[in-house]
Amino acid sequence: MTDYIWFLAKRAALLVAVIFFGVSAAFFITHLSPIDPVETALGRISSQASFSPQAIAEMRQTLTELYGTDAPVLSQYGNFWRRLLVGDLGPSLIAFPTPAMTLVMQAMPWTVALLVISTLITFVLGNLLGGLAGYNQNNALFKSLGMLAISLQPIPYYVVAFILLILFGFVWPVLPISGGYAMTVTPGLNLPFVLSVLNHAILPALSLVLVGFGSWFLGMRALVSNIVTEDYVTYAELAGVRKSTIVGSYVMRNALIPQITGLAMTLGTVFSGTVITEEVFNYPGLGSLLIDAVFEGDYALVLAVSSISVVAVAGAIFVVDLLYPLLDPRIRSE
Amino acid sequence: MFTVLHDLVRYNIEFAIGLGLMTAIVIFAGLSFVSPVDPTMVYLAIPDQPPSAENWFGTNSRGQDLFWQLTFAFRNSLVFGFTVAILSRIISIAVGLTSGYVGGWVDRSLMFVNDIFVAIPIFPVLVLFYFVFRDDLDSFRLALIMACFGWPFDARLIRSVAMGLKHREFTRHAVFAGMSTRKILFEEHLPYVMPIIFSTFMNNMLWSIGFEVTLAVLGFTDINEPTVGTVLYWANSHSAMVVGVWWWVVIPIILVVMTFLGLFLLAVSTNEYIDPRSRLRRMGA
Amino acid sequence: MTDDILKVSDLKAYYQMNYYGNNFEVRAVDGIDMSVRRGEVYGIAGESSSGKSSFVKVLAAAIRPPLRLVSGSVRYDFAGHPIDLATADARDIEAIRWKHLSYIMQGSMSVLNPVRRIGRTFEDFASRPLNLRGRAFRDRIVAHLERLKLPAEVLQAYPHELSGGMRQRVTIGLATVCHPEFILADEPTTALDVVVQKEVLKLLRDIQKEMGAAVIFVTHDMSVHANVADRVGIIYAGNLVEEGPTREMFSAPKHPYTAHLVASLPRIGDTAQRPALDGRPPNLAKPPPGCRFHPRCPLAVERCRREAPPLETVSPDHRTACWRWSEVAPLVDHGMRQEVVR
Amino acid sequence: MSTLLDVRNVSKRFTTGGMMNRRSVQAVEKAGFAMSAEMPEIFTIIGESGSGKTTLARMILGLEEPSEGEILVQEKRVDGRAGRASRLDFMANVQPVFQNPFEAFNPLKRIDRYLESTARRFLPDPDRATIEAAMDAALQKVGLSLAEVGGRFPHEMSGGQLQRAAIARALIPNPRLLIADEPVPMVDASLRMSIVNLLRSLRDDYGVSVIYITHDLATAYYISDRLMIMQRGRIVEIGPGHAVLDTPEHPYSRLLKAGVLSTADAGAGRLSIDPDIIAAAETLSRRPGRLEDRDDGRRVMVHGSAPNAAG
Repeated sequence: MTDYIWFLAKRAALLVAVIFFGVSAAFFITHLSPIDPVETALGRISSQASFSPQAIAEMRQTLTELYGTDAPVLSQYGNFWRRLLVGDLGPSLIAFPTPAMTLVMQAMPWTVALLVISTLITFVLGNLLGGLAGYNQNNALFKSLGMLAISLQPIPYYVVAFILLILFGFVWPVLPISGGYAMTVTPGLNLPFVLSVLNHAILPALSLVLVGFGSWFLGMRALVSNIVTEDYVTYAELAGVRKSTIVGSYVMRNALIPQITGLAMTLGTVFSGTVITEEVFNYPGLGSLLIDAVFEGDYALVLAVSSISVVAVAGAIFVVDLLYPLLDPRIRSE
Repeated sequence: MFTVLHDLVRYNIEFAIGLGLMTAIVIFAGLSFVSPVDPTMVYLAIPDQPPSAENWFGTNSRGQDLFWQLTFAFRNSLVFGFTVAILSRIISIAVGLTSGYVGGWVDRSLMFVNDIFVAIPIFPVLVLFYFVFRDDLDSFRLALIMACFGWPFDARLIRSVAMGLKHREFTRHAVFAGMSTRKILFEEHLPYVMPIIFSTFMNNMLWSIGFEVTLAVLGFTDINEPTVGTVLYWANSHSAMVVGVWWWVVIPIILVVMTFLGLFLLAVSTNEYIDPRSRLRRMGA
Repeated sequence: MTDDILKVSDLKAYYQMNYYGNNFEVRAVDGIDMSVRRGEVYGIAGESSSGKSSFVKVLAAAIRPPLRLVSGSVRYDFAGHPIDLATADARDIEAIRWKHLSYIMQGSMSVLNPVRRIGRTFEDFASRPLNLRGRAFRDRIVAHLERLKLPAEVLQAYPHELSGGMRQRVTIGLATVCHPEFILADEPTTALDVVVQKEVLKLLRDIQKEMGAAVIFVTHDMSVHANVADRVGIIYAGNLVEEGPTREMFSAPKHPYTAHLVASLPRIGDTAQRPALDGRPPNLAKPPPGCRFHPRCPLAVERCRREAPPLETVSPDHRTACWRWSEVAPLVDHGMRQEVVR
Repeated sequence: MSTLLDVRNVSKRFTTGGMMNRRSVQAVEKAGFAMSAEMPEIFTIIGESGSGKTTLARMILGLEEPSEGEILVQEKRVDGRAGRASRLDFMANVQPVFQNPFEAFNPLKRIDRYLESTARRFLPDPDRATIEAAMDAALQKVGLSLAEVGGRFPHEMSGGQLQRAAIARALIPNPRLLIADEPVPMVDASLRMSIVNLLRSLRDDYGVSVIYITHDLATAYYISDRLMIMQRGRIVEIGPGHAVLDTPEHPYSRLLKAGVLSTADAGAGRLSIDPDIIAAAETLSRRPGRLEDRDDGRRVMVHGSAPNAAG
């Protein structure tokens, strides 16, 4: 038990370190940018109406205080952390004066839901079929599935999403290819809205599942075809242990341990994929928000989205890591 | 060397297909050196012409011949992927072998850094860099940045092999034969790490070209440099599919898929072949 | 029902290797004839890559590619369940596993599922053949463990939580809990320290006597055979080269290879120079013609290079495959002062 | 009389785990013995797994740093972290042979590579001819020749040849001391005697001292001049080989001897070990003790009588 606590402490230290370095990197990279948020904001505001030079000077004063850009970089950095901890990263430009954090929090559930659902489907499907394919290596059906996985695995997220867009947008337009829900429904807990959300989520989720499936399938197949030659599997087979028990509790169970580590290690990549997919399908998540923010030069929003992405991915990895010792009794006594 | 290639082509169908695909793509990219047109010039040809005997891959809405345009695009993308793969291999070999052989606190701190790099999502970071560099984010700078993120998985793999090798008896014999650490790492241990380097090289090229495509399509790179990504970017921005210039999108995607499949198959099959265990078995041990 | 529980005739099992066009056959088991009696411990000795492990795989019906049964028969005569592994189908083989025929595999660490508690493994292995479930099953297992001097708590443990000796006793427990008539034990004590090894061997021997099971006990270690086997068979390069009662094998070997194996065991209290055997076992992909031992044999003559000697009976229960067996003498005095008891 | 090797009160503790769940394992506890430079001998260290015999060997080779005490080779302190020149100096005197002959050489490289590297590094005047002469001479000592070994890969040779080639490699610098950590492949009886006999001839014909580490009492008896028995990191008995093994005094030594499978009564199936010896060896392993001299030259660990003396 103390070992589990020790394991927890180590992972928690890593979590803190990742958040610290990731968020700091985001801060300093954005500060390398030649864009001055105050001037950009001013330009945007003054383009909509004409102001007297005095009014502009006042606004500049207010905005400078708001963004804190007159302080030296290090004290800005300190302020940034202080404000991040209370969830305030200043106003966004896209929807001035809505705080950037509010926009992030609005977009977050869409991304999290898409990510969690597609990752779960991919992980379960890929590992289950990959495991069975590894165990039944001469089965024609699994062999052709393997070929499919090999051809799907290397294709980048963007290309798959794009192909789906072409297929369902132009060739066979049966599924919505843009947005998170139809314009005709009222957001809220009502059936038409929920159905619309699910309908709109199919293509983005499908593209994530298609890309992810291959690597889980191939990884699990390779693992299982190694594990079936392990002595404990051979021994159980020679003892006439039921086939379902062997496949489930001997083969898959042991192969799952490295796969869980793999899940933690790939979450960062999967998140990147989600972001890209969202842009293709114009899905109202963090990805679309980030890309809009970059195009608009929305300094605060870019920083908010990247910081929160780092925190969210690190947190998710932490959670997955915690599963690992529950699956592997050996780690508890190492 | 030739017998190895011959063996692989003859007895490993995956390698044969992968090699075939990649040879075709590399020859295609190589044609850019004899191209009669400058890829950066626009409106040199009649726009929106479907594939024909004159323009094999058709022309795009910017009045460029797609065939020659794509030869440049593939050359640039392959060079880009190659650069990222080389640079990140260097980092991962250095980190992996050192971490595994030296061990102790060196290993612990290197792996801590490694874990951090694994956990940081790369796409937002790349977007941040674009935010800073804007259109100055050319292939080479992008390659440098991607190389900084492309090593941690593979360093970990190399480390685990190096750790095993450290405790093999022949390593201790090598130490007592007076070999230097450098000689042990690069002459005794590197051959065992080669299969990993080879197969991850291909995978890394795949990964980096994929990311370049993604970033370029979104417009987050230097869009005036012809790459696979920027070709798709321009097609996208001219709504090629909507206006019916399908070849502008379909042909590059077919070529991209060929490249990716080729690299992937090469990675898988060389990995299996160079693995010291199967290599020993082939030697008849 | 005959006296023999296992009869192997002219058994050949080869590995079919194929590496990038480099095809060859490794003749791991190449014409073995032998039989095992009910209730006896038959020791099989041989060095690494002599083919003894492949032989055990065939006996355990554990033939997997690239290993392939080429010819011969493996007949078990279980009570009410005679079976020939060479011709039986998968269902027949499933029916005898563990109930009649059990197996102790080499390496106690790797044969137990690392993520499964020992208790669950016992359930997986024995619940069906014993036809017991729940409380009754548990009681039966606990009673059996007690006989192996293992506390009931091991059922809650994972394999890595047990010491090497305990793990080995667990595997012996797994192999014996269903009271099989035949147990194949492949190097069951090789990785253990000497004292623990001796204890485990005693346990195995005791439980075997109690159940009256026949055992094939495979190990390279002749001193183990000296202490557990009733009869010993020596395998060299895929052939059975000699078999006989344990005592005679040590005091009066009739094959030069056996004589050498016995001689290479030093003994406390004796520092007389021991001879060493030069050369190496043949490559089973291209075995030498004639007697496979002839390149290393001090007694080899022209005939040995041309003709393979048959296994011939030299005294009751004692067979050897050597043209010059009558000239084989023990290389060292092995401290056996008494007359050989027949 | 000068000493070749002096192990002075050496202890080794290993800490496992990280910062918070540190556990300490006493692998070697106050071990001490010496070997003379004038009289080559085979000194055997006997112990079961976990006895600390391999850790002790690793400390002598400088691969492990003692937690306490020091080890001197020819009056110079063994220090694994010393500079390269001083390590090479050490290696010229002390060379190892390890357990598995099939692992002794990198399977992807030619065997002579290791011999050549050793010769180039340790010979005073390494030109092509002297290197080859030295390689051949070392191989001749173990019953091989450069013609047999040169240009060959490990998989082309038998286990016995490989182990002999490994020993030949170790002999090239003309070391005074060879540390052989379980050099006898247990699986192959046919190799066992050839290696053990070779160690004997190195001592008798070439004046090389050998530390032979094993758990096999029978081969130890066969070749040892002196031996020591270790139990859980402690030396429980040390002295002339035949005296100790003929009449072991410490209960643990007696237990080890009782554990030897005798071939003298083959087929009789005598496998019982007196449970009293097992119990005695077990309880004493936890009690403090000190080594006492005996008339026949051995030293035996004696323990206090109070069972709870350890506190």
